[in-house]
Amino acid sequence: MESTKYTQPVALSKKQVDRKWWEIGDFFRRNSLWMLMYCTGCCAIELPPAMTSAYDMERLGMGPMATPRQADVLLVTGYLSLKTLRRLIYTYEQMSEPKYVVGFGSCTINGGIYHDSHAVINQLDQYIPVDSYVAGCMPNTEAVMNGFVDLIELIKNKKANGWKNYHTNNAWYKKNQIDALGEVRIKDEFHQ
Amino acid sequence: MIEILMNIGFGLGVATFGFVLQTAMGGINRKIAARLQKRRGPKWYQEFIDIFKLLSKRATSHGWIFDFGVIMALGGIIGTAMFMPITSSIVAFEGYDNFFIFVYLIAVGMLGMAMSASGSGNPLASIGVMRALTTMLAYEVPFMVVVMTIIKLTGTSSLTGIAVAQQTGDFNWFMIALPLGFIVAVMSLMGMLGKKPFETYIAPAEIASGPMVEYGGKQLGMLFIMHEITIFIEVSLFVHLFLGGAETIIMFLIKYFIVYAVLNLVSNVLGRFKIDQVVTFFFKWPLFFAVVQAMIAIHLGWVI
Amino acid sequence: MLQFAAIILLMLGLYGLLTQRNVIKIIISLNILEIGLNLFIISVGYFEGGLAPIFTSETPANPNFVDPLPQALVLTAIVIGVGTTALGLALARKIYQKYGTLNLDEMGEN
Amino acid sequence: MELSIEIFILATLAFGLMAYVIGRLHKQLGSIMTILGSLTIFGGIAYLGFTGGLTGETAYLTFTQFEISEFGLFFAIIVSFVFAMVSFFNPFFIKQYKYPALYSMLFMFSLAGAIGVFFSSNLLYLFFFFEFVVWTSLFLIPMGRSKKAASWYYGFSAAGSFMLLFAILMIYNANNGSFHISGIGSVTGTTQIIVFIFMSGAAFTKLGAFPLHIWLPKVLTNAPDPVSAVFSGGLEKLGAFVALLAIVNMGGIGFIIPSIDMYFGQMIIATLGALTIVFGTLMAIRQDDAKKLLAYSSMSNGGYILVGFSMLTSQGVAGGLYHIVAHAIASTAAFLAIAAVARVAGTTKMKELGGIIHKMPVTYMVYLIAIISMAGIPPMGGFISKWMIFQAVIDKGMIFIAIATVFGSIGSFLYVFRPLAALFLGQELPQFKKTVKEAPFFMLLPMIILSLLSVYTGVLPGVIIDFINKIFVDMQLNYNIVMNGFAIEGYTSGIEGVGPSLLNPLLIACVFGVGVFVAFLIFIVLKKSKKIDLMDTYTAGNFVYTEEHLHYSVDFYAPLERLYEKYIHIMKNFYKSLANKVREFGAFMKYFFFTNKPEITVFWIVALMVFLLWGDVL
Amino acid sequence: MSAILLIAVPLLAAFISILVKKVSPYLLLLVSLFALVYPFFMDMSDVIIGGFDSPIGINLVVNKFALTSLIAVNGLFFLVVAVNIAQYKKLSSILLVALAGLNGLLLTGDLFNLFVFIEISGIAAYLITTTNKKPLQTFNYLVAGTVGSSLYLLGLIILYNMSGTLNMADMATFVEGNGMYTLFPFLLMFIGLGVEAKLLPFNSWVKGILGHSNNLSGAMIASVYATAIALVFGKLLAGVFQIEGTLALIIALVLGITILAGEAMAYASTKAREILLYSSIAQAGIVILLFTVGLGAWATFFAIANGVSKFILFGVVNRLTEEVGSDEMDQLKGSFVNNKLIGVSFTVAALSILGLPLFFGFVVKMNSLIGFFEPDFVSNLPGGNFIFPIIILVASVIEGVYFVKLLTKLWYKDSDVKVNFTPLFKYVVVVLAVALIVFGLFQGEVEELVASLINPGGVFIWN
Repeated sequence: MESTKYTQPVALSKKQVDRKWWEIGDFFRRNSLWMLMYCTGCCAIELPPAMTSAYDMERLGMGPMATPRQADVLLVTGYLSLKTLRRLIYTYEQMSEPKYVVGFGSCTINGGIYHDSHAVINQLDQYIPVDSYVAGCMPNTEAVMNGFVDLIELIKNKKANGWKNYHTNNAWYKKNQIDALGEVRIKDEFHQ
Repeated sequence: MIEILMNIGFGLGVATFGFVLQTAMGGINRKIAARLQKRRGPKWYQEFIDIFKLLSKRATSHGWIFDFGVIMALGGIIGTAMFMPITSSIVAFEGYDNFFIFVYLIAVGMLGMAMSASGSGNPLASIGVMRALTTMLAYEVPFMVVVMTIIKLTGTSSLTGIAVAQQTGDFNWFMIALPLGFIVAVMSLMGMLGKKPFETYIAPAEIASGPMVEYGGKQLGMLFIMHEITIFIEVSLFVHLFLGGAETIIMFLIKYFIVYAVLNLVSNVLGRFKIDQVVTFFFKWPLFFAVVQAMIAIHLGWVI
Repeated sequence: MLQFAAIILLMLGLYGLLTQRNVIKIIISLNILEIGLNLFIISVGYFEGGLAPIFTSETPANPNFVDPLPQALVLTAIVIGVGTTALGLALARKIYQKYGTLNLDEMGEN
Repeated sequence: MELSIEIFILATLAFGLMAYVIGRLHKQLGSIMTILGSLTIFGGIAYLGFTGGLTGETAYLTFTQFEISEFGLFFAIIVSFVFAMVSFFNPFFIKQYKYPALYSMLFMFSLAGAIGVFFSSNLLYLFFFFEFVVWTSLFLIPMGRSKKAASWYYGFSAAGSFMLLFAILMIYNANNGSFHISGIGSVTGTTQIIVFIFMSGAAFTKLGAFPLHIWLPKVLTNAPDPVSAVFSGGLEKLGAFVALLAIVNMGGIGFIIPSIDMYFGQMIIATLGALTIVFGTLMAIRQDDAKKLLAYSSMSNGGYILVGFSMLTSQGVAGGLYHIVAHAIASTAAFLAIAAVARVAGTTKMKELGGIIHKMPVTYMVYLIAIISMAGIPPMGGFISKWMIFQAVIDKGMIFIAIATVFGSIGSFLYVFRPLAALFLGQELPQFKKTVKEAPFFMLLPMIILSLLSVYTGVLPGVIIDFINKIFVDMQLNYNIVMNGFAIEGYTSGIEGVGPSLLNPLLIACVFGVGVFVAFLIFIVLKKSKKIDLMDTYTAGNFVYTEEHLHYSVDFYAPLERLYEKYIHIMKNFYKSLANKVREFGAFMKYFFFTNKPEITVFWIVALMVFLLWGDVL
Repeated sequence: MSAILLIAVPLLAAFISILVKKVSPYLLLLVSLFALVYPFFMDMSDVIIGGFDSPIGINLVVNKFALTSLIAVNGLFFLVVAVNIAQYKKLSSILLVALAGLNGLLLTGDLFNLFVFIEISGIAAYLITTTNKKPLQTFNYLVAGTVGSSLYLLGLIILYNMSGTLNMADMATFVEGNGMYTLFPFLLMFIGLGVEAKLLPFNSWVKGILGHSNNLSGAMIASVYATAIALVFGKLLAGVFQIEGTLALIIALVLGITILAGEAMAYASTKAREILLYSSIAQAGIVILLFTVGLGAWATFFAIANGVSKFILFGVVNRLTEEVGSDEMDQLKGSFVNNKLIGVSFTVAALSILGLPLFFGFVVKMNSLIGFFEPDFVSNLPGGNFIFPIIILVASVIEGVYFVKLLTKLWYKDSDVKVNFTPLFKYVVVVLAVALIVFGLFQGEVEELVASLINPGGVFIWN
């Protein structure tokens, strides 16, 4: 039982003050997660039920936004062909920090039913940092909502710092991307 | 000098009051809309969270004009809001709340946003700005004709004057006194607020939310604040002009809520116009009714 | 009577000028016009039974002379007529040299 | 100290000749002479005007008389100021002209003519200077892009000035042989109506108002850049001056329309002014060439001045006069900014330009302040004049004029924004990265002065309002604008207990400043945003590397332009067909009378004789 | 020192020059200089010829109007001759005859004598136009001229038959009384002189002559002859003619159509010389209009100003056409770029015709227009006082447009053609341009000159 006597607040250092601000920021960030309407694969069909009256994603503060600049969370729904991966990486880099990625379905975890196909990448995590996964080949809506709640929890416990990893070990990510795609920003894709 | 500073402080208070009021109203109305769709809907203070989340994020900027435009936009709108009378007695600058100041200072906000949107280098933003300006050209003309009739009848162009004229019984509420004008004003107000039928300039599907394409963290947050205060100005302008202003703050809040809620409900049900339809819509029936109303009210003197 | 003849000649000259296409014929009709005009000038001063305006030995005391002035005028008019006709004919020769024809319609350039 | 205005006119002419002589030796020096000349003239007139040192007696130009009237001084100061500011641009543009020395001379001559017009009290010599300005400015135009513009200009200005001459001669006839300027007021009956029609015709041509506006866009687009600035800022004010004489000085014309208690003549002028605004705005919105767009904008602002004057109330006329000041400053600044861009970028076509702001930020700021004033947005002068004109129009209860003025003011926001977005902002096109650089100091100086003045007239209207009140007193009009403190008292309705609507521009500017400061605070407190290149924009995942694809400037207002695309050439075709009719009439007469057949003459002689004799003898 | 010398000396010189070919150009120069200088100090009394007093005999009227017109015409004549003498040596005797004819025209007070001088100067004019190497056009001119003068003679004789006198002053008093009868003869005389004065229905010869003019004939016909005929015709119109009824209607129609059609035709043509000739038709129409309406004093100076400007315009254009080969506006474009002095004086002349300020044309046009608006002015032509000023103003708008088109083409296009003018021509043209400006500036002095032509009652003194 700490004493309830009023104690003079100790002057906090600059770093601590920033920490405090960041925590307050986390509270806002986790209660208003704007998702980027970027449906790559078939799991995207799960999103409308999450938005409508049964599960209502909006009560978590989540809503669709048009452009990566405005969005916080990138929902990668389904398999990722090489061409889409280029677009995904380009869009991911355009999002404003702190940003989070939620991988939908088994295709992002281990390639799912297309694991042996030449056109699809198996592990999304190697190319962009993923914060929370939602398992299932076409995950159920509860699973999707659960994925979102997990993400909110992660933010709360300050573990959702995939975007920091992207900065710290950027070289590793870039190497994987180059191995898979040749080069991300191609000049003249359609006339090769 | 102190008295002016007091007034400016009071004005800032009005502006923040407007922001807080409108953001809360926004949240409540999102909840009402959700309840209509049988879902729980967001927390009533969701709009606050959204704005503060945006302000906490690390944004990107496309050059000094991109930032200067946003500052000018928000500054202009805060300046306009400081003039807004809450009730006929609570007003920051006694006697200076002229109607034309609101119409033109909103244009400053619009100019600031347009400038920074064009400065962002994204063609979608320029198209969005173009649509915003053409829509403004469309909805402004009928609204001004109706307001002109009001000014001609009441004899003054200051908002408190008009509100007092309606309160003290010279005229009953212009909502009743000028029925046609009221309908036209509602349509123009929906255009001003950028509600659903006239939402072509921030159409998420067509032009990826128009001018706001390139805005990230704090710029987008500031634009959201500006958007909220603009709605506050426009709705309270409508309240003072057509619903006879308010003696007490509670009356003001009730009227404010009714107007905003009704508008929201109407807009939730409607689809979105094409830009060509918006440009010509206001010059057809609304302008016709506005002119007819003006003729009747001014030249024939039939005011209910 | 003389005046009517003069006026007819004048009309004839004008008619000639209106209709003729040949340069020489135009010059001739111009002359007819001038002759008509000169006759008219003479006829102005003449009246029945007038004496020629020359003082001779047996001119009566107050002789009713024919008016001498128009006759003087006619002299100069005739001389001028001659001058213009001469110039017209010289031009006609020049036109023939240049266009090879005297008919106005065949000359082509306006 | 006392100086006669005649000295100034002769001095300007002398400066012109000196500029010519020096110009023949060295182009630059010649044009610098124009700067010195116009500055001294402006300084002299402004200083002596305010201290009352100007006198009207004539020692050399004895054939005419001058009279220092307040409104003459008002116009003279504005026009000479515009000339002085634009003359700063001459040295930088002189190299492009075919006859540089002649350019400098005619530049000064047109200033002399303009001053002469404003101060001469003898109407015939008012016309003398009016025509003098026409032909001196006529030879400035062909030095620009096209030669045809000059004949259009002369055709319309000659028609206008000859209408003015006919009106003056009618006054001369009515006042049995006196040319004094006060004669305008004392004309009555049908001559008054004829004089009113012809004088407003002259004002319409000079201002480029609706029915007679075809020359304005042609001339202002094709004239060299400084000349079009002088035209729209200065020489158009001649039209405003004649409009002031015709509409305001002559008082109400025709019967009074009871419902809006306006004179019928003034009602027609107001409707034509409103049509000018609407037509100018519609045409300006769809222009691709920035100079043509500004030409149409000065046409539409001319419409505002006409609407203001024809209200015949203190608010209206004061609004018109204030608008002359605000428009002169704003449109000159805008033209100079576009000229600065054209000098470096070579073209003013918005299709070919983009992203000039990165290399020319100061020019951008000048243009921004100019368009804020032109669009009538608060902190600048344009707002106050438009506010007054609105008050006057509403006070009269004229609905359709109000619609036109509202459409004009919002429309002006649209079309002034188009060059801002298409020319200055947007992607920086590669070809301009190297060639475009900021204008030199001596070009920026006048532009900055104009912008500061634009802000000054917007925030502290006191000085100009007093000047306007002095003009009302001088023209014996019983109008007055009441100023309490820094606020202008607007429209005072008859209803008791309701105070006049106040406008305190200083307060608006402060509040606007406070608002911007608060926004700036919010901006600074938050985290600094990462600077990224313009090309790194959201393109829905596609990789775009060419700037042209990301720059939106062609057909900027496509939805609006599509509405009235088919009707834009009506007026131009009308005048073209008029000109063709004259040519056909001439060709017909030539064909009919001048064939090389001698009998044509003889035929006509006979025909006339028959015609005469028909009645009497035959 | 009587005025008769002005006619006698040129005639004498003409005969001598035929005998002695070599000396004729210098004789021509000398005599034309004499004709220019002599009027300044000859005595101002009327000259009786042949001993018979004025109503019977022929007399020469010498007054202010005659003096001004003599100086003007002889001055222009001397300039034309001086500039072109080198090129047209063999025409000197004809030119001397022309000089005698013109002086006779301006001086004579007798109507038949006027017919004789019209014929003399006419024949001289036909001979001068033969230098255009266009015999057909000259032939047309001859036919038109002869028909015109014969009709003038016919009208004259009818008048003589009625009034019994040929003297102008006497005729004027006779006509005062019974104006009704004199309509037909006046029409005939109007047509007769109208042919020479280039009024519309009768001037089909003008296009042929001036359209293909060269340095001498262009300047001579367009400026010297035009001024002389205009002044004489004006003298008759102002003094002798009594215009009312259908004659007034015909004259009003003829003059109105001439002015407007002249400008329209000039606007419709693309050849430089054609523009100038149609413009001079219109100017002639305006001058005759001013005389008929009774504003004789300013009409004189209008004619003189027009003569001087036409001299410069036609001189320059003919010289350019001679060098360039064709007078199409597009061929001539840019020709002032490399000879600026000629260009400036051409522009001054053109602007003076338009009636723009600072030039003599402005003073003249404004005062003539003011004449129409004098409070006590009554126009004897139908259509009230204000129809003709409107016609003049509309005409000058059209005129302005095509002159500006011509000027911008000549100044602002760049061309390779290199035209050089003789220094004498350059000197003469610049002097005339300066004269136009000087007269334009000093309006006071011009007004005094004009006042001398009007008697206190404001009526134009013609005899």
